[in-house]
Amino acid sequence: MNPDEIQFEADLAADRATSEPALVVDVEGFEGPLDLLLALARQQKVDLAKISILALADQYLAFIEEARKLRLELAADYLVMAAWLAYLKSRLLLPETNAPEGQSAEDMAVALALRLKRLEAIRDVAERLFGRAQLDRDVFRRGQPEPIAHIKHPQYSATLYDLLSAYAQQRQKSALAHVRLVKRTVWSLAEAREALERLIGRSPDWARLDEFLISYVVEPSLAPTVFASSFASTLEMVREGVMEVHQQGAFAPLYVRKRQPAENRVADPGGVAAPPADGKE
Amino acid sequence: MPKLKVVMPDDEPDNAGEPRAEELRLLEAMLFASAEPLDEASLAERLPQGVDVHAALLRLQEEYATRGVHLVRIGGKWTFRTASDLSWLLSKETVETRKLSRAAIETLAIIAYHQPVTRAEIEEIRGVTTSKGSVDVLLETGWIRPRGRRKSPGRPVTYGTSEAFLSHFGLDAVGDLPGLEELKGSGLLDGRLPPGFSVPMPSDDPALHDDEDPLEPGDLDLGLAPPPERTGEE
Amino acid sequence: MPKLKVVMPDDEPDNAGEPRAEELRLLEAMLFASAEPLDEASLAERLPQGVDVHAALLRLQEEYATRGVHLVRIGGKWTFRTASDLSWLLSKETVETRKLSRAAIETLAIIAYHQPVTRAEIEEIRGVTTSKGSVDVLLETGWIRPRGRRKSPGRPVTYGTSEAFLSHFGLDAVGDLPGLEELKGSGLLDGRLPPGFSVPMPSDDPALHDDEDPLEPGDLDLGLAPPPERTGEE
Repeated sequence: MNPDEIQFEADLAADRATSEPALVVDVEGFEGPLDLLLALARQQKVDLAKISILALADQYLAFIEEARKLRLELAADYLVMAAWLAYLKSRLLLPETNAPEGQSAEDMAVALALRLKRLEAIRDVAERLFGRAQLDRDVFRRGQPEPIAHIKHPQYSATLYDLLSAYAQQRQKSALAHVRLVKRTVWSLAEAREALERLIGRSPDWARLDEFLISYVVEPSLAPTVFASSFASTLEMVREGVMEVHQQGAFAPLYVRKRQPAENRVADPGGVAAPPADGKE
Repeated sequence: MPKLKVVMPDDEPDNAGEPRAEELRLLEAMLFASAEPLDEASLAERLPQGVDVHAALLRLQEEYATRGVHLVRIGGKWTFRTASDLSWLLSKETVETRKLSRAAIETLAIIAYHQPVTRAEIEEIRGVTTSKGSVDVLLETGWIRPRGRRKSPGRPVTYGTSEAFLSHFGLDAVGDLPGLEELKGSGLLDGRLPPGFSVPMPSDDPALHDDEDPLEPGDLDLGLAPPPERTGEE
Repeated sequence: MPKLKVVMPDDEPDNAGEPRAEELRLLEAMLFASAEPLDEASLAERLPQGVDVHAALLRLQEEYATRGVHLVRIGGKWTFRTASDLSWLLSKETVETRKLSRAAIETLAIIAYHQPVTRAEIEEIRGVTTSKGSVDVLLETGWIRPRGRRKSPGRPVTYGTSEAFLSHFGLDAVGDLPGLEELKGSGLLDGRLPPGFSVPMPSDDPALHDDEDPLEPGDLDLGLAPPPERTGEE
């Protein structure tokens, strides 16, 4: 390889400065042995079909030799190609006696030329492709697209059965819920007893049950339940021996008081110590 | 392409004479590609010196006046817009079938049987707070309509069913909705009902009841797309 | 004004007699509004029945041929694009697009002209190991896509170009690639090269070739550079 050629390579290398990161087999800017071969072939300035593969092989081998002298680390690809070219060269120089197996040296040379041609062709069309007007660089699309609005019209579906069963269930559920609500208006026995305890605790004298009730009952409609609960509680408390109850006669008012010690059982409102009354309000 | 000018019938027979000015091409390319409306100053910057940008824009506007795309001025800036009579082209309408929620179906059923009925009354029957959404969805279906306002504190809106309701459910009249005995007979209601339980005889007679006032003019709009204040009103 | 047209055609001072058809307005409105190319079928959907969409589009294309905006067909779909001779006018605004490396440019060209093609086949043509980076960069541009897997040992992924590729380079179809005819004529496309290089013409037909298998679900994600976490997740 003469000095001119090395100069040429250096120029080319500068051309090849690309942003391709790692992994590219890069000998002075060449992308692999085929690329190098193509560059060398271009120096012959002839149609690739008419190229002298022999001369090309020589140039390649010389280049590799030079690179090795410079102790450039060559990727295996280059060395494999060098070995193959050396082999091809020897075959081309030797008279073709009997082809060992398969391809003749001529065929191999043609195949190599074709590969170079193919690479050159694809580079050419790549250049032409990128020479086209490109979108967002040379031509532009609509800057303010008016997108197609998607209007959804909901259509609801429900069957008469859905409607009726929903209604029936709903009504039934709330009807039962109402019954529970009514129960709430009842004065519980516990409530009645608590009220009675407070009442008899306050005075040792006889007190009229209905008078006492009146002060408790705000809502007239509650009177029956208050009366009933109180009466039931009274009986219970008498049975427990904490209270006495007295009634003059059937349908007469009921009197209650705290249970007195046995000795001073005096009838206050003019009665006798009353046995548990069975009168009703 | 000489027949570009469909615009001014007699005003300007300019096809024959002067060729279409280059600045019109430049303007239309810039206006087409720009992501925003452009003002005349920035357009002028890119045009050859001495071009009357304003006049050129007016001419371009005229050229496009009969087209599917118009050149319009918005806030003093120029841009192309689809002709407003063609806006329908830019929307796609699809029908989407949706199932009514359980709450909405219950609400609808109560409105059907108990109409005219207010939202508070629906809630009382359902025993649950009826979300505003249910009523809105039902209004959207077109199956219910606001009828009037109840003559009671707060004057709540009363709802009833519409003709669309009858037609969707294949009813001749709301009176055809099954009554208590029929509901029991079909097993939809069971026997464990408290005494006095009744199912009303529904009627969608549009005539207002004695306890209803007519809706005010604004009510219908409100009913169909009610602003949030309305909730408070009821 | 349309009423008169029917009765007395010559009454109209509309240029050459024939009024500008309404479908041209409709077409230009739709095409103008959209940033993406639209196919004839979707355009036809919105036009009155019986309109010859193709003929109308050709007419519209002609009308716009001298304008600053052209109607072009890209990948079989129609779109308006600024006239390419006006790129100087608009390029000021554009951000410099990332320059592709020489290796990526060559790789793209090989994929475009030889598709469907595997990485090994690309390497065969380039005579060098193609870094994964080139393919990744191209996948990122959206111009290439993994198509399937070649039915050969190792089942390598085959690559082809996408619609975005056509759109970017303003091609109606891969058959319009520059220099394709010459390449074909010189026999450089049909390689007597390794088996698998048997496709005489590039084709981006999404239908898989006989020697292609479909991609598996995971392939696409991997090919399109998913966030690393996702890969782990699956």
